[in-house]
Amino acid sequence: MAELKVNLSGLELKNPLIPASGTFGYGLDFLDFFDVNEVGSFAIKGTTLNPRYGNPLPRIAESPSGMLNAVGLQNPGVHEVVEKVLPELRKVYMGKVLANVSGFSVEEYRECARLLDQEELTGIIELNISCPNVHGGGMSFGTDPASAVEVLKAVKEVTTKPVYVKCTPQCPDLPEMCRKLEENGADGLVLLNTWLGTRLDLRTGKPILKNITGGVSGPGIFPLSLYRVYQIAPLVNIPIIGCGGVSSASDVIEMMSAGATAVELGTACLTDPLCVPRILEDLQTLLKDLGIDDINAIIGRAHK
Amino acid sequence: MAELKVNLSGLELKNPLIPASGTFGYGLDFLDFFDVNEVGSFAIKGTTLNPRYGNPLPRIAESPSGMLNAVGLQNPGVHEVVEKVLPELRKVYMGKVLANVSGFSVEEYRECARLLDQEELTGIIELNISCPNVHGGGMSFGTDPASAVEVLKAVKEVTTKPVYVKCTPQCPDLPEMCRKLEENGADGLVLLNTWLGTRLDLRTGKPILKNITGGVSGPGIFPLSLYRVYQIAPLVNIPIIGCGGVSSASDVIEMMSAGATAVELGTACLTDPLCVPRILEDLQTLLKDLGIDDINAIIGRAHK
Amino acid sequence: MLRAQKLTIKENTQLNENTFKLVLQGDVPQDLKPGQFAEVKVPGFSLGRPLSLNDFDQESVTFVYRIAGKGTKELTTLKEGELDVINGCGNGFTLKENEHVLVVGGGIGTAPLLPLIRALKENNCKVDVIFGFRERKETLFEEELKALGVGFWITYDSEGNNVVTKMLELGKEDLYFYACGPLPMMAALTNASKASGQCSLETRMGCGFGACMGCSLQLKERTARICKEGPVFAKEEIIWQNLK
Amino acid sequence: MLRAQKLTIKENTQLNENTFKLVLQGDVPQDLKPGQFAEVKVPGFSLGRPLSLNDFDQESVTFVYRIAGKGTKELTTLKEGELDVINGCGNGFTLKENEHVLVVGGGIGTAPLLPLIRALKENNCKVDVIFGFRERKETLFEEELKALGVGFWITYDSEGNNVVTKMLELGKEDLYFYACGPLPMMAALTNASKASGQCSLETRMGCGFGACMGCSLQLKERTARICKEGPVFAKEEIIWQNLK
Repeated sequence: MAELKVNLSGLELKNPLIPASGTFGYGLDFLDFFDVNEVGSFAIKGTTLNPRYGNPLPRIAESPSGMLNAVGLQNPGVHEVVEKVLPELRKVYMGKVLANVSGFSVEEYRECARLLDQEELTGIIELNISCPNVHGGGMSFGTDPASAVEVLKAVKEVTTKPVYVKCTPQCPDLPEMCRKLEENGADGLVLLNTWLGTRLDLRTGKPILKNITGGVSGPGIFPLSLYRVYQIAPLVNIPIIGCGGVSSASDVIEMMSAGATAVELGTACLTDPLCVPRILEDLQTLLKDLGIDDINAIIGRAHK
Repeated sequence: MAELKVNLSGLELKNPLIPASGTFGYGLDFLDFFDVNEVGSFAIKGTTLNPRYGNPLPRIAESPSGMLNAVGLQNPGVHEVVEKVLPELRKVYMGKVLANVSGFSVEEYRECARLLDQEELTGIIELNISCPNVHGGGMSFGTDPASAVEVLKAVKEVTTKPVYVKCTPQCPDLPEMCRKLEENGADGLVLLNTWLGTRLDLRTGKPILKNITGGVSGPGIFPLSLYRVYQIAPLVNIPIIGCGGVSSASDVIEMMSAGATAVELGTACLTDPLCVPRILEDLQTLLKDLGIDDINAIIGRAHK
Repeated sequence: MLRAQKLTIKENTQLNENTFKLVLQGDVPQDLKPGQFAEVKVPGFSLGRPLSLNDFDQESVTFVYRIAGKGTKELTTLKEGELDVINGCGNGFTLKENEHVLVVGGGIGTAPLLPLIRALKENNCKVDVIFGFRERKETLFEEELKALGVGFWITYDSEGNNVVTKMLELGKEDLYFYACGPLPMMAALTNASKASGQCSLETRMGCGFGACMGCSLQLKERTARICKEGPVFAKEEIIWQNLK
Repeated sequence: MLRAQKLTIKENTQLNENTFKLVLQGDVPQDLKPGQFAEVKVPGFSLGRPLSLNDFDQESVTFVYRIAGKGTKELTTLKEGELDVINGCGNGFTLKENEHVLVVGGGIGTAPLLPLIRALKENNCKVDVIFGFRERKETLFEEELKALGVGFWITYDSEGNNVVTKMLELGKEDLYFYACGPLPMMAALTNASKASGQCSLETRMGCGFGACMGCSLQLKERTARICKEGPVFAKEEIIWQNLK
């Protein structure tokens, strides 16, 4: 059995598989399928200060090797998450989570992060400045480095745990964004959130999603997100979590070879709720075949 | 039978299907498969002033519902195209082509466009400022509006036929780019060329493509390109040719509903050399089912 | 209980122009209920197709589905082999006992009502059924209804009739109802009925088991995932506008 | 001639650990030649898999292929039904007549050499064959070679032997040669041989019929598409460095 442990800013993960925010709820919906303690960690649903319903229906469309979502950060608000949801989770889950924090103002991000930072379950704060499905918040912080840095600094002031920033591919200058985030104290990067897209209804010709656009995810965009990890990894000295279409053990190997220390699994969790145990098994077979004893040996191989 | 004729700046196409540049050669490689006169038009291989071999092998990788290419504008140079290739084509093809012009300097674009403009076969000059696989030319003109406008103006000075600009999704501000191109005389837009991506070899961890990166195309990125057509169509008054993952009759309907007057078929031509006759047949069935007599009725439906 | 499993195609046959019957065999959950559905993965398509249970026993599940797009069209071509299925999705209907109830279905929405009718009869209910279709050639389950020995009426849009007018004509608007069908039909029925009832809703879904929040619906006093807390909701909870 | 067609799987059986034999039946081109290949589409994968012809007759084509990745692995699971194929790709070998020639193959590269050997024998050539494999359990076509009645030698890397050393040991470096196998093997062979010869090359391909220029190779005095003007080239033309 190859060693799968990886380390994210001091947080040891038993393996590099992290179900992505918004595809694993608060972990509880997967209990019917497998022991969620098998994951390396997981990112909780994007949490805001106040409860949010999100966008009107329909919120989902399909595409070849992918899907679109426009959920729009539905969540019960950080107070209910802290008071009700996380205590439930602690009964069944022994690991740490990435506490995904979203907001519509610097103040909201700060307060939400402050509250989640105090939770024992929180291993890493995942700063979501990349949700493409809300207006006036989310991604608008993620396309402008100055705004992103402002949010990051505010959050770093009130938190003690590592802060990872989840970036958006809609950022016009991602290398510049990532450099600025590192300079201003980001402990890690999550590359990337979903890609803006749409689908139209054949009969009406109008967008299927009530929100008009949605975030595209899934294997179809894997080579795009892989390239971004490959591009950014040599530019920064902080860990990267690769995200975007990872759905197989070989995808994990590619993402980590490109420079990721761990990977997030998004669409894969929705289309195959057993993807974590499946990929873990395949990963052992594949690593054996490649003659690799410790998965850490492949991190950033592409650049060596 | 629904009416499929569409009009691009005065050029009448018998149908909206246009094999994309680089996926149909100079038309001659498809003669074994079907009568190439069935296409609405087609875009010839990106042609430069001088012959180019392009990038070293390997140039091709695969991805879920897509592929990557890093051919790098291999072509025999405009003189051979004009003197030898197009005369061959004229023996078998009665329609007009989109003459795809590439270059590494404004002067090269201008001279290449000037020569192709004089060809009877040329219906439209397709200005390729979006090839992601060459260095110092191609896409570097397509990411900066000022450079793009400079090339466009130079080409417009020496040409008489409509000039369509093929844009790149790597452009940081595509709406601004498209507005500027329209203001400066572009007769139409082709949205979009391929999306930058990579794949790594599992065994070595290194990029599969010798060029490191390639352009991602195919159905997997269809919702991304569709969104860009949907986004840009209301901003401009010039025709748009939609391009990016179109591989079925329903994709054609979606692209045209989003605002495209015609579509380019890229990867589809490579993975199914009979895609044009197949889609034409399916399009008639689908239009009948939708109760549409004239395909022009669906152009831009999403915005009405 | 929810289960992600592989099931074997036992039957996939055409019932009428656009409607097929799919029977899958295997180690199915033993606690399935009328109104539940399964996410059936069609090879080559990213998302599962949510298909409601038309029948089930200890070793198989049956779906009657309509060609709604490319995915279900592709599904009709699969005649053997295994399919990935997430089985036991959703809550199912809440069953009345010893009551006189009305079951109303429209089009392919009639499919999940067959096991419901059986279960209601087992609960000693008197069951009246009104099914509506666009035209005669789309009729489903007429023989099954006869065999069940329930009172039933079938309406056809093409003949200027529908399930709501039929309910009123028959004076059955005071009966507790169960409904599944097109949203406008269920909205009109909810309006026209003077009684309470349950409606089985649908929308585009992501996962089918509650993880993605893609089908979360604002009800009058709560939000609920159609795939998890639904697809069946009390008529009083539903804000029809939110489903459009 | 090139043809995009559907062919029916007649056989898809395992020959050894990683190697399978696929027979497809249908209206195949009647002018196929040794050294040509087909692009075989595997459902769920974007690009065809270029598989060289191991055999062909008026109504079928046979491929012997190795599991090289996910696509070919998936292909091994398909035991019936139709596959989309672009048939008749590439140029094939140029056949000598009435000569003494050497045929050298390595690994799965031996597959296209079987029909070549048959054709050379029909052309009244004396054919010597050297095939190399990594180890004994990977041996292919030993029975076929016996049946063909040609002189043949088989080498194994695991036994410290290879096709080039064998050629030199046998003193056959003056014979005109045909080669197909791993690039390093063919490069070494080309170097070691004092005669002329033909090599069948490979690289990652896009379309397989010349449209995408994805496999265009710089030769000494021209560029050529491996899928169209190739995959067979004269040894004198090849710059091995360009294939790495």
